[in-house]
Amino acid sequence: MSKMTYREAVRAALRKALHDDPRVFLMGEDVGRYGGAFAVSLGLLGEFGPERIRDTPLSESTFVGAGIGAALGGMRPIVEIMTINFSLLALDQILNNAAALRHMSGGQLRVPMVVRVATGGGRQLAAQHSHSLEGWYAHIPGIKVLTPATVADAYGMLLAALGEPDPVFLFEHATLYSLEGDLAEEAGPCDISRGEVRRPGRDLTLITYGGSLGKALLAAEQLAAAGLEAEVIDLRTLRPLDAQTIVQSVRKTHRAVVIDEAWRTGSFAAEVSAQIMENAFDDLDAPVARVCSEEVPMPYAKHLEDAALPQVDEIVAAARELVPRHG
Amino acid sequence: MSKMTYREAVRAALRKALHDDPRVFLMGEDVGRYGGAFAVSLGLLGEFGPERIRDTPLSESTFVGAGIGAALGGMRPIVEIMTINFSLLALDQILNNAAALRHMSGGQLRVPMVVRVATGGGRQLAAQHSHSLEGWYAHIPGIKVLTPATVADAYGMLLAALGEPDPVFLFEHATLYSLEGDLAEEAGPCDISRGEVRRPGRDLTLITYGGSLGKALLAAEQLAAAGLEAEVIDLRTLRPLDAQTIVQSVRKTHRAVVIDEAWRTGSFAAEVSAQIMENAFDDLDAPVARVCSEEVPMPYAKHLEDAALPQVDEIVAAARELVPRHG
Amino acid sequence: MSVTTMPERPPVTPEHAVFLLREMLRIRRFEEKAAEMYSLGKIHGFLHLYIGEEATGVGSMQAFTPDDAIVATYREHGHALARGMPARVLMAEMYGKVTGCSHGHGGSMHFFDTNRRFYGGYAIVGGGLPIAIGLALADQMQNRQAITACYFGDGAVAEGEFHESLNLAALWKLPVVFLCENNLYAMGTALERHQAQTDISRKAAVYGLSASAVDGMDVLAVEAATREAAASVRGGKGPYLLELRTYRFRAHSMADPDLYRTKEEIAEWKKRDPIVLFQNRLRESGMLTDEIVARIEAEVGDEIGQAVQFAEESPREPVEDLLKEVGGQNRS
Amino acid sequence: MSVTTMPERPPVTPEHAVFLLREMLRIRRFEEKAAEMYSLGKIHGFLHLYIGEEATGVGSMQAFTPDDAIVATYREHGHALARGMPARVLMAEMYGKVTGCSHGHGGSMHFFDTNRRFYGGYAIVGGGLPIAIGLALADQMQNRQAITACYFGDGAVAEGEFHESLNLAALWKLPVVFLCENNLYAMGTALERHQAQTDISRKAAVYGLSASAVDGMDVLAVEAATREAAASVRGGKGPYLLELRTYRFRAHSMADPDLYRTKEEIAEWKKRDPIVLFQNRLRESGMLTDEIVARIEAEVGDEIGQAVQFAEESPREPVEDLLKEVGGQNRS
Ligand SMILES: Cc1ncc(C[n+]2csc(CCOP(=O)(O)OP(=O)(O)O)c2C)c(N)n1
Ligand SMILES: Cc1ncc(C[n+]2csc(CCOP(=O)(O)OP(=O)(O)O)c2C)c(N)n1
Ligand SMILES: [Mg+2]
Ligand SMILES: [Mg+2]
Repeated sequence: MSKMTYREAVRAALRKALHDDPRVFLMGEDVGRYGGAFAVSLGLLGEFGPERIRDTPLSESTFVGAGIGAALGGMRPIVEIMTINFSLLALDQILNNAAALRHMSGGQLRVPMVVRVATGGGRQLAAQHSHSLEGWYAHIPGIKVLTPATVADAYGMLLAALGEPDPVFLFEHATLYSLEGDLAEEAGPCDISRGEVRRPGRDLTLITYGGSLGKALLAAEQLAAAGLEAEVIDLRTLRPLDAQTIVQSVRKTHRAVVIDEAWRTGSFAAEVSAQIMENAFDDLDAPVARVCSEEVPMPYAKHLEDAALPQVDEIVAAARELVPRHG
Repeated sequence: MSKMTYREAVRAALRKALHDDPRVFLMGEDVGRYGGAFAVSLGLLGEFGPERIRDTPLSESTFVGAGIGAALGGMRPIVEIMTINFSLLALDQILNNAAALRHMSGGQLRVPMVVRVATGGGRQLAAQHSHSLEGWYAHIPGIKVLTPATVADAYGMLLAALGEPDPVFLFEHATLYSLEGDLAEEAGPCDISRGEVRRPGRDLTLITYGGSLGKALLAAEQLAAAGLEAEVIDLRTLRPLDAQTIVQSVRKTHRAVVIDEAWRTGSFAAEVSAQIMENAFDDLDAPVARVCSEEVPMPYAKHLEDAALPQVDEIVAAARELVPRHG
Repeated sequence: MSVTTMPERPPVTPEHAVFLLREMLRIRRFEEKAAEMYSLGKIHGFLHLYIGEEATGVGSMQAFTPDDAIVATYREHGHALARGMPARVLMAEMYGKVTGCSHGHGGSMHFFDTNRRFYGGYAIVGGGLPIAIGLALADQMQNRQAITACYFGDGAVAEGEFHESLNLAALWKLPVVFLCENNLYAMGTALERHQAQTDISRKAAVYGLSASAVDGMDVLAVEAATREAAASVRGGKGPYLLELRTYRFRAHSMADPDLYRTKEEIAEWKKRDPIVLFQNRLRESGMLTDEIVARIEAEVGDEIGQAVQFAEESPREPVEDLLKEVGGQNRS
Repeated sequence: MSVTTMPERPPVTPEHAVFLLREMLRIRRFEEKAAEMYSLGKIHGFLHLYIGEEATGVGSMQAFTPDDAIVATYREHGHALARGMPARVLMAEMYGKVTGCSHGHGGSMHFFDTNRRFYGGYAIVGGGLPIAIGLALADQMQNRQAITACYFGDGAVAEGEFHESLNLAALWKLPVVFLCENNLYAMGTALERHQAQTDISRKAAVYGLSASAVDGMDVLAVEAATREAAASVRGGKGPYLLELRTYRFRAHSMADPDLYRTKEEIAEWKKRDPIVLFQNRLRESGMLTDEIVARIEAEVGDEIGQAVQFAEESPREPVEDLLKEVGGQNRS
């Protein structure tokens, strides 16, 4: 076991991948000399050189497309899109090429590309720099969408992603980079096919992922103090979604709150709610609730941003509202 | 009343808007000399000249951004994005500027821009030309999202959109352009704040929009033949969603099927399902079902495309599966 | 139409001349048949014909080896045939059959053949350029000698990806030949209404790329110019932009009523039909006789007849396989 | 650094000279204060300082009338001040107060002021260019004489929107002055590592635009060059690309450890501090005395002190108003 930050865990995984496989390279804006906008790749340029740690011009569509082409050509590119806010500029390449090529070519082409993207709000970066759009990516057939929420997953998911034959997107919530946690010495690629119960409970289920996991765990603590035992599920992988873990929990608790930093309408939380409806309707004692962001371009001022984002007390309130019904 | 096609209705509304308001102009790829990829604007160049019917180069991000700027500058641009498949190239301008500017500027800026986009599959155009992504747009605070499904709405919604002070997106399903219908002589802008019951019923509710409305109505006919009276709701406006019309119907029928041409996971149908969960849980006698597209990049071959898209018989089957439970 | 570079008309052996003619005829006849089958309802979706542009695809393709990679657009029947893909797998693809080169998943716009490094078939205008960049990068990083040929139209030049891709290719000295098939129209929009500056090959200068333009109706000139471009790239001089000046004789697609061009303009260009021009030249030089033409036509006719028969008789992919080739699923 | 165009050093009145100096000092002192307040935790989010680049914003802004429209980037404190926005509404904005120019919704990156036709404040690199195109189009279609000034950095030149926007502006002869503030870095990426061809003003040629480059450390040269560019645009000669060659003295943002530049390089550029250069020149020509400098500094200090006090004392927007200015809601 060693203690490290989420940032260091991603860097350690990058380093291991670059070391173990000559086909792996990292490409993106400021991943080299600058060391990455979040200092994730700091030092890697010196270690692996500019061939494998490639600074690109500001041209998201083209360097993501180049990642696709490089994957087709036998490389194992790790493309960093600095933040999800800029990823829209590359979305055409992602949807129409990365995700589609395998099927569209009758199975001839495979695109083993890994894309790392910082996501989320909460840092007072205002309307153009605070998006949580990973739910959109989870809509796209042909790719996997991972949302590491712990130090161990930051490491293990990146390595697992590199073992996949098709494109994998990792959304790293920017507020997590300084999170500390443990990484086992023998850690390697982890299972990316399953959600995980991060805290067991019996009275209701809190379902979330990524940057909101911490809030959900805090809410669970507060609920516990009030005598309500919340089970907390970290979805981990949004696509393909592990509905089984969710359903198992809801079968037990009969109540669920989904927490998602995306705007409420059309959030991934809606998908989770719909799947519970479809797979566990008869087990529900109350309607599944959602705690999401308010439907507003993210404001800069702290008090407004706080009001816009899901907060621990809202999760607690939503949970308490569910339970009295049959409590 | 006059009979006309959906295409002609859109054209008539364009003509009226261009005639009535000198600030209105149409801009997009091939809207002029070519007459529009779907012949919607055929003839308008001759009538209104190249200043107001503007062919643009292939540069989606820039001509949509130019529409935003023109709206800021006092014009009333109607921007045509030839199809939703190309709209991803402009999505950054849409999300980060069109939708955000008003709030981000503290209310100083308004963007009265109308964007028309052809959407949907069903014409054997394969993976890059068959998307149904309007659900993504419905996720974006700051804009309205309309999905005219009838000749009257094709006309009235465009005119209503031009009366709005903020950006409005109209998604026109490409298979509808040749649909025939009636338009009242005195037709003008229509109400865009409400969904509409297109067929009353008591046993269950079929909820849909745009290109799938026809399928839902056909399914309702088949169900009626089998003794089940389905109410059919046309959502009309995806954002802001008229939950009330949905809830009212479900209170009556206690069962619902949502039909949406989007891929199932993360579809707008999930949002509808979640809202029913939240607002009518106690009225439900069965879980809300979804009939969506299969999660595959759209295949070209007819039998595969048919298998991928929602079909009337699937709607019928989903409906019948719901009712026996309490039937 | 001014052409800035016209390499000396190169010497050509009779065998090669006949080969080039046959290749162009294969495309012409294949597409005439495709159009016919479209009218008969055997082929659906979009069908973009290359008729009139055969010299650009056939001439240029001679410069690329089997190790090189090819990236094309939705108007790629000609490139696929010139790359050596059999007519039958293309016809079957357009019929939506499992024997098609993309199992019927792609149709006319999405031909693929990894064995021939034919990487498709992109229908989002400009979308193939970044892919080509990446393929070239992979070759470069793996120290392979291969280069990448990236075909696109004049309309793509307006898209941001053109700019981004040329910059990146030049910056990283990637082995790419950018081949712009300038047929003077992007759908119904004439070049001078979509480009502020219509001389496409001159755009290379801002990226520090080598560039030239060639008469795309002259198959030998195209071949020579492309060989020069490819040699420059193979020689390590960085990417190259080659503008092939041509014209499509048919409408943009089967759905296009072609209202934006005059009959006269089209007729004028048809006088420069690349197949007719080349046949005449070969006849003049004595390399071609009526017998040879008849033989080629017969052989080509056979190939295409067999392609249709193959397509007709081929099975469709079973619906049960619908999700088989979708990426990102959990493996069990 | 070679500068391709250097207009004759224009004559300047003492009043105007002092005005320019004061404007540059306002920016410098405002930003020094902002940085201080950032360290004190009064300002959050991203803060991109313009220090070192004051001559480009101040010099160029002189060429634009109140009727003209301005589009800028996230590094827009200087442009906002030079456009005449009071320091206090900017400081209040960065404090997140409702008295801020954007009600505290935008922060440092999103200043707006419609009364001054200051259209912001765009934080997606390249994203402001299409907006500028549209503003100019609106002016053109409404037969207004106004022109649009569009500021962006060297990094934006690599983005597709740069290419698309220049093409469209040139094609439609839109009244836009594109002002590229080339500070040689896009975050940590040096110009020569993001542009295959580093002479930005030369890129205009592909679009048939007029263009020039100017020493961005010389406020009078910038003013003269921008007046020339603006006059060309006003004269109906179509859009113009002006490259302003400058350097930022501080890191990209407060979060940037600035590891990618050498201390020597920064020190070398600081010798060309636009404020010091201009002060020295004015002193040499007898237009400036220590008393005048002291007076300006005092006045500027007052303005900024008051701005901070205003920001400190201003109220925040009530949380109840969170959704008030969100577009697309149903009106009741
Ligand atoms: C991004 C994008 N926008 C619009 C279209 C619709 N479209 C298909 S082909 C075409 C014209 C392309 O012209 P060009 O690049 O010159 O190629 P050509 O068809 O002449 O071979 C257009 C506008 C598209 N496929 N992709
Ligand atoms: C599309 C996009 N990609 C990446 C970023 C992150 N980013 C912010 S500023 C910047 C550098 C921009 O450099 P330049 O245009 O030269 O402006 P400068 O900061 O030097 O004034 C980058 C990469 C962004 N904001 N937008
Ligand atoms: Mg063309
Ligand atoms: Mg810069």
